[in-house]
Amino acid sequence: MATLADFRAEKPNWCPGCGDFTVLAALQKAAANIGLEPEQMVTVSGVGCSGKISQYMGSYGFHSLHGRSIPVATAVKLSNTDLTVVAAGGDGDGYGIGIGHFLHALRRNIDITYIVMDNHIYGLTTGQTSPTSDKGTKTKTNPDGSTDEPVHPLQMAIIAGCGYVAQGYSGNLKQLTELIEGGMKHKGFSLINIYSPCVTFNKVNTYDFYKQNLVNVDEDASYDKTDRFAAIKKIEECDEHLTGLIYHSTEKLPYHEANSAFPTTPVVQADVNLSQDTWTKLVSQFK
Amino acid sequence: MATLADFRAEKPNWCPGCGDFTVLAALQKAAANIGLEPEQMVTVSGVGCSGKISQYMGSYGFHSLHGRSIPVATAVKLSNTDLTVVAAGGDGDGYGIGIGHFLHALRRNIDITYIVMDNHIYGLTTGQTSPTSDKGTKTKTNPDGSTDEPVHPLQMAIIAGCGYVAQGYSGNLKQLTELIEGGMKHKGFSLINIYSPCVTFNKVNTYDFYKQNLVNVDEDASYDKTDRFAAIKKIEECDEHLTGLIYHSTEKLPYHEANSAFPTTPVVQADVNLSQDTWTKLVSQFK
Amino acid sequence: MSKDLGWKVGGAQGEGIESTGDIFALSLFRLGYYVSTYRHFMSLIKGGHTNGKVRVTTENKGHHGDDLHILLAFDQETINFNFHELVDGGFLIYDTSIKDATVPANDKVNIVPVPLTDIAKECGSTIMKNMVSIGATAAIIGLTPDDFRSVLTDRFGSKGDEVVEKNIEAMQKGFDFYKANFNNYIELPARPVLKPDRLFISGNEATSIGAIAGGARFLSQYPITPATEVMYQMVKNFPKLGGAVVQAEDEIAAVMMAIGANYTGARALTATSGPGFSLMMEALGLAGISETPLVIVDVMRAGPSTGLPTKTEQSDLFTMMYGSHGEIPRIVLTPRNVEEVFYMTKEAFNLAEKYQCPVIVATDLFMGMNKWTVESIDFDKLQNTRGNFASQEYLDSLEKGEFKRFDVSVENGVSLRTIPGMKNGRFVAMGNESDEVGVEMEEAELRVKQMDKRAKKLVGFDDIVGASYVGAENAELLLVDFGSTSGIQREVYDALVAEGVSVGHLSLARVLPFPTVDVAPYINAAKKILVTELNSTGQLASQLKQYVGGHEKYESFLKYSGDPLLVREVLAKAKDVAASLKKEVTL
Amino acid sequence: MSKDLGWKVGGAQGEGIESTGDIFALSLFRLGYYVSTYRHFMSLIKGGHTNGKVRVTTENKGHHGDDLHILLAFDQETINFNFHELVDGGFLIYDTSIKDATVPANDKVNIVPVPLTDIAKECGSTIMKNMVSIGATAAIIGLTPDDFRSVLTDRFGSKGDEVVEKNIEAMQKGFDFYKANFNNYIELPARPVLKPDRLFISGNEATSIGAIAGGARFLSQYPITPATEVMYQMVKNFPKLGGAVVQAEDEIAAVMMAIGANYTGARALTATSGPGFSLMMEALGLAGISETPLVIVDVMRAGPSTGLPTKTEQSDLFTMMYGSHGEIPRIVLTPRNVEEVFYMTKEAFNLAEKYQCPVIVATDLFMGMNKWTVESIDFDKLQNTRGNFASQEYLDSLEKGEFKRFDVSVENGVSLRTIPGMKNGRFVAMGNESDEVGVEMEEAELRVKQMDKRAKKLVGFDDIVGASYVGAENAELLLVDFGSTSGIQREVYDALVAEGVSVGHLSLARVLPFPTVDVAPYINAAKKILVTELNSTGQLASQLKQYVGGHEKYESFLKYSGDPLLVREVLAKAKDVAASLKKEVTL
Ligand SMILES: Cc1ncc(C[n+]2csc(CCOP(=O)(O)OP(=O)(O)O)c2C)c(N)n1
Ligand SMILES: Cc1ncc(C[n+]2csc(CCOP(=O)(O)OP(=O)(O)O)c2C)c(N)n1
Ligand code: SF4
Ligand code: SF4
Ligand SMILES: [Mg+2]
Ligand SMILES: [Mg+2]
Repeated sequence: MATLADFRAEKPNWCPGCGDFTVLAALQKAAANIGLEPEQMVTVSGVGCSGKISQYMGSYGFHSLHGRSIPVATAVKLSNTDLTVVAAGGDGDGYGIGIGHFLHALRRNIDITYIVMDNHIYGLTTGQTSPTSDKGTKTKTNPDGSTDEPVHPLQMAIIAGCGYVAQGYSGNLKQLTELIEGGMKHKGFSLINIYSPCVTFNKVNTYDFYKQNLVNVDEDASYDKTDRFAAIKKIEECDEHLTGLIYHSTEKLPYHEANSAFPTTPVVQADVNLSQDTWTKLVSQFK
Repeated sequence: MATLADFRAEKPNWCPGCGDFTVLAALQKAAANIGLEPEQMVTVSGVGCSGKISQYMGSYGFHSLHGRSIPVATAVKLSNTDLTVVAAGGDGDGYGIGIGHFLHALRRNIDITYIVMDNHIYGLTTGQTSPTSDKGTKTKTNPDGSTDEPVHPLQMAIIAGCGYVAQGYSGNLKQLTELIEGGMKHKGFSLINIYSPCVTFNKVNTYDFYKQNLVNVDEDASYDKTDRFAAIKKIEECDEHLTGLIYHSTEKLPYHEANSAFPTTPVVQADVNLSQDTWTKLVSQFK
Repeated sequence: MSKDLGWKVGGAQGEGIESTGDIFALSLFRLGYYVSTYRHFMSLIKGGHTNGKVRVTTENKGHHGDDLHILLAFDQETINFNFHELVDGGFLIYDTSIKDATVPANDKVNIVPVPLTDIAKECGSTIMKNMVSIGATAAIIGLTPDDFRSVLTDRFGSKGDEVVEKNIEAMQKGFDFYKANFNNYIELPARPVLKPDRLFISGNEATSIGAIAGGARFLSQYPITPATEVMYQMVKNFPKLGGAVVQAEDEIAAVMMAIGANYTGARALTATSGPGFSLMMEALGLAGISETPLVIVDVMRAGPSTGLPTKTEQSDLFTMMYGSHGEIPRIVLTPRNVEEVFYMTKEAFNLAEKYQCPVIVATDLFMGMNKWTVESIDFDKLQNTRGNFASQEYLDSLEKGEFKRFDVSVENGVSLRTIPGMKNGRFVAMGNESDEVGVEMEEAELRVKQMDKRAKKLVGFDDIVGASYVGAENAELLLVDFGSTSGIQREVYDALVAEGVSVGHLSLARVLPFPTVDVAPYINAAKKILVTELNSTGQLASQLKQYVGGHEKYESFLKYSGDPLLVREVLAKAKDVAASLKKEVTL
Repeated sequence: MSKDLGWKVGGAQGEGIESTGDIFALSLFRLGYYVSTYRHFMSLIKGGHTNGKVRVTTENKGHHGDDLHILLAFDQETINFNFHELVDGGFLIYDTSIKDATVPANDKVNIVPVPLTDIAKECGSTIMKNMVSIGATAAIIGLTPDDFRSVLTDRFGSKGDEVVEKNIEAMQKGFDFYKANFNNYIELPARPVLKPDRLFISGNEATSIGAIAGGARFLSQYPITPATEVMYQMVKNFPKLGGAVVQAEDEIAAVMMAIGANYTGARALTATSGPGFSLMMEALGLAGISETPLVIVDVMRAGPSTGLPTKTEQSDLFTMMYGSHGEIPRIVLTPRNVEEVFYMTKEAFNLAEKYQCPVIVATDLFMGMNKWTVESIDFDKLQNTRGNFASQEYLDSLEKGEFKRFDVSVENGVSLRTIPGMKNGRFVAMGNESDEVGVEMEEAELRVKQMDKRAKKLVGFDDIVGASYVGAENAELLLVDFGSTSGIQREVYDALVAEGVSVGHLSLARVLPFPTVDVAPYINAAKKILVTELNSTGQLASQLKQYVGGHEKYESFLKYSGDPLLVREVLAKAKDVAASLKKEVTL
């Protein structure tokens, strides 16, 4: 069986202290914990500091385009349902330019785990306002403070029908690992939004800030993870500052199982050559 | 003052019975009712049967690209805040390819009215599954029935912070006109989703279907339009089959008022030439 | 006896015009004739004029023909729009229920008013007027309703024999009506023998079965006219083959999915038209730099922008060749008829894997949405090969992290590939420039090596014929084209040869890698070159200049009205050019 | 005495290298020198080697120079990476706190170890090492810390005089340390007189103020290296001018917003780099067919795909010229230095409104992210004109619905325009082909008229110089380039002239409409043509072949490592070509 070391690849070149280190560690641990072999897993990422994760994760990887990790991950999964597929990227990547793909994959309930390293900023392009930036955030593109309502990814995912909605924090590796493990095991689309501080460009949403503000619903025995409305309300109450598995439902089949026309054997295993018989049948419709 | 006739332009070539005729009529009436002059209004549309509305509406128009009406409408409004701006299109246009623009304009609270002619189908391309198609919908792209969760535009808009969320129906011109009027008057982004039957390609979501299934919250005195969670719940209870103004809040300023750096005079009125003094100051930073 | 038969049915959109044409065309195909079709339609759903032309010939043609012998009109607009196309001795059949029908004065045309709607009503339904009209046609051209039975059985058989019989009956009534009231006829040429291998198939259908034969088992597509039918075919056929179709949310997702599936080891494609193709530009570069196989089919329509969504054009050549920022190797194929659409689409998948790069197959609305006759497809030619995969044994012999997916030392630029699931074959595909094992890097030297590696792949490419030529060895006038205009150009060529013009016909089947060596000898030898293209800027001509030269020799015939070419208009231009040539010589 | 001074500071990203370079460069600019800079950096935030080169000259140059006289190294990597660039007699200043520093053996270079960090610590903070190092430099080149005071005051003055003094003090310490321990010097050439009009400005800054001077009051942009700074400038300057900036959610939205704003009557632009530009292809066609003015600035970086985001290239030429399906008129400008970036960006807005079409301004990372000296900009040349607007009186004279926004009868293809708010001027801008009043249509004849109308606009275009030439009248060797490589080519040219080569230099300032008439005489007259481009496929050369011909005469110098050109490498190639020419002649 593969060990943690098998999931290590390139040494990350994130800034020292960047929250993404913990995300990578959690992903590596989760993969090892659930007993994956590195070649059974594909990590697809977008572009951003966060997007570099596919290079550092010892699985197969695809460091794709800005905002486009989800369609690639979708196709990887649908082409080979034997694989465990993780899509990963930043808040700008996933909730800005890529929000359409995110929501549509969710609707289809593609069986992938989506990890968003949400630092409320565009890191790689050196610190512009992102779609999750708090109101009032001041950057070089918003010197007077942003007035945009931030995206509410957790509530939106629940509304859109996601069966596994979680939020983690780079300051809590253990919980984060568990959340990712849970997501990978969940049959269907799972979202793990992660407060992963950008120590270089975001001086507000810092480790300290989160230490003071986060509520852990995993530790709240009275919290019912299966109640959609309760979850939406809870998120609102906490002003989104909560961690844990926030909503969970195993009701829906993933896309490849729900669609009766979808092949039961992985697509990659289909023969690229046709038998004479299949060919004859195929062309008979044009005679 | 302009009359209804002033808002008429080309004769529509939609299929006889198409729900979009009523939407156009309602838009024309609403514009006349609130006392607009045709040149003070711009109708920006996407591509689809629905997208043709900009050609039939007697205002200035922009029949843009598939899925891209919202950014055009955004810019029209921000360039000339004296104008009344309506964006319009289909469910595929707005909630499929264009969903990202929709959500981001909503977050910014751009002061435009967005009208979606939601027929649960791709009309112009002759009947494929759309993002609002019901589960089980059979089309040539889904002969065994779609298994995707439809987009839930009303709930999503509320979550995303929209201050005016309404749903109309082509079978009720009067209510529809009122809803559109309300949307145009609302300061900020307003969404009016309209069940506008496609009589040619959608044999399920028909006038009959809606007649039987729609609940009108405008007629329900006990319904509180200002309670976000109640609204989200109500939508769920009705399986989205409701009409009326579902959520309303006037709390937020529209983008052009909220942003302190935003010019107070319409951008189009700014002088394209610089004074010597302005020029001197401008270049002084490069010396 | 007519050599060709040109037949057309027209009416309002949504009236069943399309199926009337289909029944007529397929029936004549089954009788042994070669059949080519062209459908005229508009970007609205109901109303608006539509018509379907069917050309019946004894040799295979790549064009629906200039001439019209029989026009079947369900409304006045059809008469107005098409009457002028009728040849002397042609027939106009029109429905007497057209209110105040007006027919242009032309005593060389047989005017055949038939109470199509009334007879149809007698048969139980006005939709039957289509059958009645086919019956009248059958009478004119010496066929019987029975000649249409097999097609009707296929169409309506599932609804019961009775339905079939009702349709036959309606046809018979139309047939009888004509016989009873008129007595002019057209004699069809003798039927060629119907070969069992022959197919009657549209370009889009050929794209689909070509892809299937090429091993495609994944299609991600977003609906767009005129490419949507590719998806329909896949939805229909993939389940039996273990393949999957995803209706994507937009074209960016569609192409990214196709890239993802190819990366995973499935043969995958996306199909689209201009607007969708423009949205795929960023992804195209990703496939290029990450060396991921990718097949994109662009069924061109009239641009720019939304343009004329139901009209044909060849104006995406430039963007197929040069779209996307930066530089990647790519293959752009321009099949010239439906048979080539099949073979090239099939081959595209082998090329994409062989060269690990994007392959674009350019078809168009003209070829894609119309049906044509294909003589035969040789099953024995359909075996596929999968390119340069690393073996598991080789991977097992490596240390962890040692596998060089982007090995620059490979001579032909094509390094070993792995797919997820292969032990020890890990790599990261990437939009950034990367080193040999797939780690992002910005070092000048390595960068140049990777660029050179990728560029090497297509040097000397000759897997697909670049161009073909017919004509005299040193023809003075050279006709040049690419893609779907080739068929009609052949007819122009034939006509010029018949007139004794020294002419050759050069037709390009691919534009990247540009087939310079294939075309240069002809370009250089010619005195005048007439390049015919369905676009306004002469895109192919500009490429011939760029790659070969001979600037002073070019003339262009450009059409960009959205309609397909006519033989006579190109011929007229060609004759002018030929005449100018003579003048030059005598000067 | 050195003619030029090449100075460079290097270290790890995030260490303040950039500001050290900026302070040095701006100070020398203020002393009256011409200054050109080049910053080397990587696509990560912290760590990774970065360096800033500053070239100090007495004439204005468009290149940061091959030669390095002083290298200031904060880490070992800087030494490894840059030492070889030092000329004989050059200086390496390095921080003695580099652990086990190793310096290549080269006794022609003055090795100057300075305890930069230690001295900085004495001054209160290790960040001060930057100032200390500048002080040491000042000592070598005969300046004093006081020469840097004005820049420091601008930078730190807002934090109090004390901070300025502390910095000066640190400089003085570095200065003193050098004087105390070393005694080799470089003499700077005499200072040119500092003209008050002179600007020290980056290409991106020039883009921004050019746009502002051109009347742009709306910018919609999505962040991307190396174009983001354009947005920063606008955010800074627009509020005073009544302009608005929107940070869009992606590049598709950005360009669609720019189109919407232009439609509404604001002058609007978007700026981006390759990946973003590729996403704008569909919208580009929309602007073309709807005849909406649009300005796009593409600050090119090394592609394809994500490529090398922090490196320079000229590889988007093809996609700027040919990207997007279908055919539209467009203008593509390729300014050759920062002054032209200013003027052409400004002019782009006048052209976009004059011709009602998209204008693309191509700059690149090299020019865009580095600072250059501009001699002066003439305020009196900055008046703008707004193109062909309908007057309200004219509109009032029309019946409702009579206004023909897309009137095909206009001779030059440019019909009258209205904007929302103008009574009776209603029209619908559209991606579909439309009739003259802006109603969607698919009729062949009208379609052709609209296409021809649009194509007419740019026929005979000569608003912007196409190319400029220096050299002998019938120079045998012709150097050709476009855009930012022009500056360095001039130095190559000068060197060749000095060696007696019969040479000319032709530099293109626009590529669409292609300046055939401007370049053809030189192309035709030359015996050999050396086209220098920062791309791998010779994009400009291919266009010269296409538009002009002379295929047998071309040679290319292509660089695509991501680094800018060096004079010596182009010169070497040019000499080879010149030599081959001689051989040919003597044969
Ligand atoms: C099409 C395109 N547009 C813009 C960019 C530039 N870009 C790179 S990363 C990035 C945003 C990064 O923000 P986020 O996704 O939050 O990731 P982070 O760096 O914060 O982890 C942008 C705009 C790009 N690579 N591609
Ligand atoms: C980029 C692009 N892709 C695809 C199309 C083709 N297309 C035109 S309309 C349409 C969908 C229409 O559906 P909807 O938005 O629901 O409008 P409706 O026709 O139902 O009113 C599509 C896919 C296009 N015009 N542009
Ligand atoms: S810039 Fe921010 S997000 Fe990027 S690596 Fe540094 S700390 Fe992490
Ligand atoms: S196809 Fe449907 S949506 Fe389109 S015009 Fe006809 S009825 Fe309306
Ligand atoms: Mg981020
Ligand atoms: Mg629809």
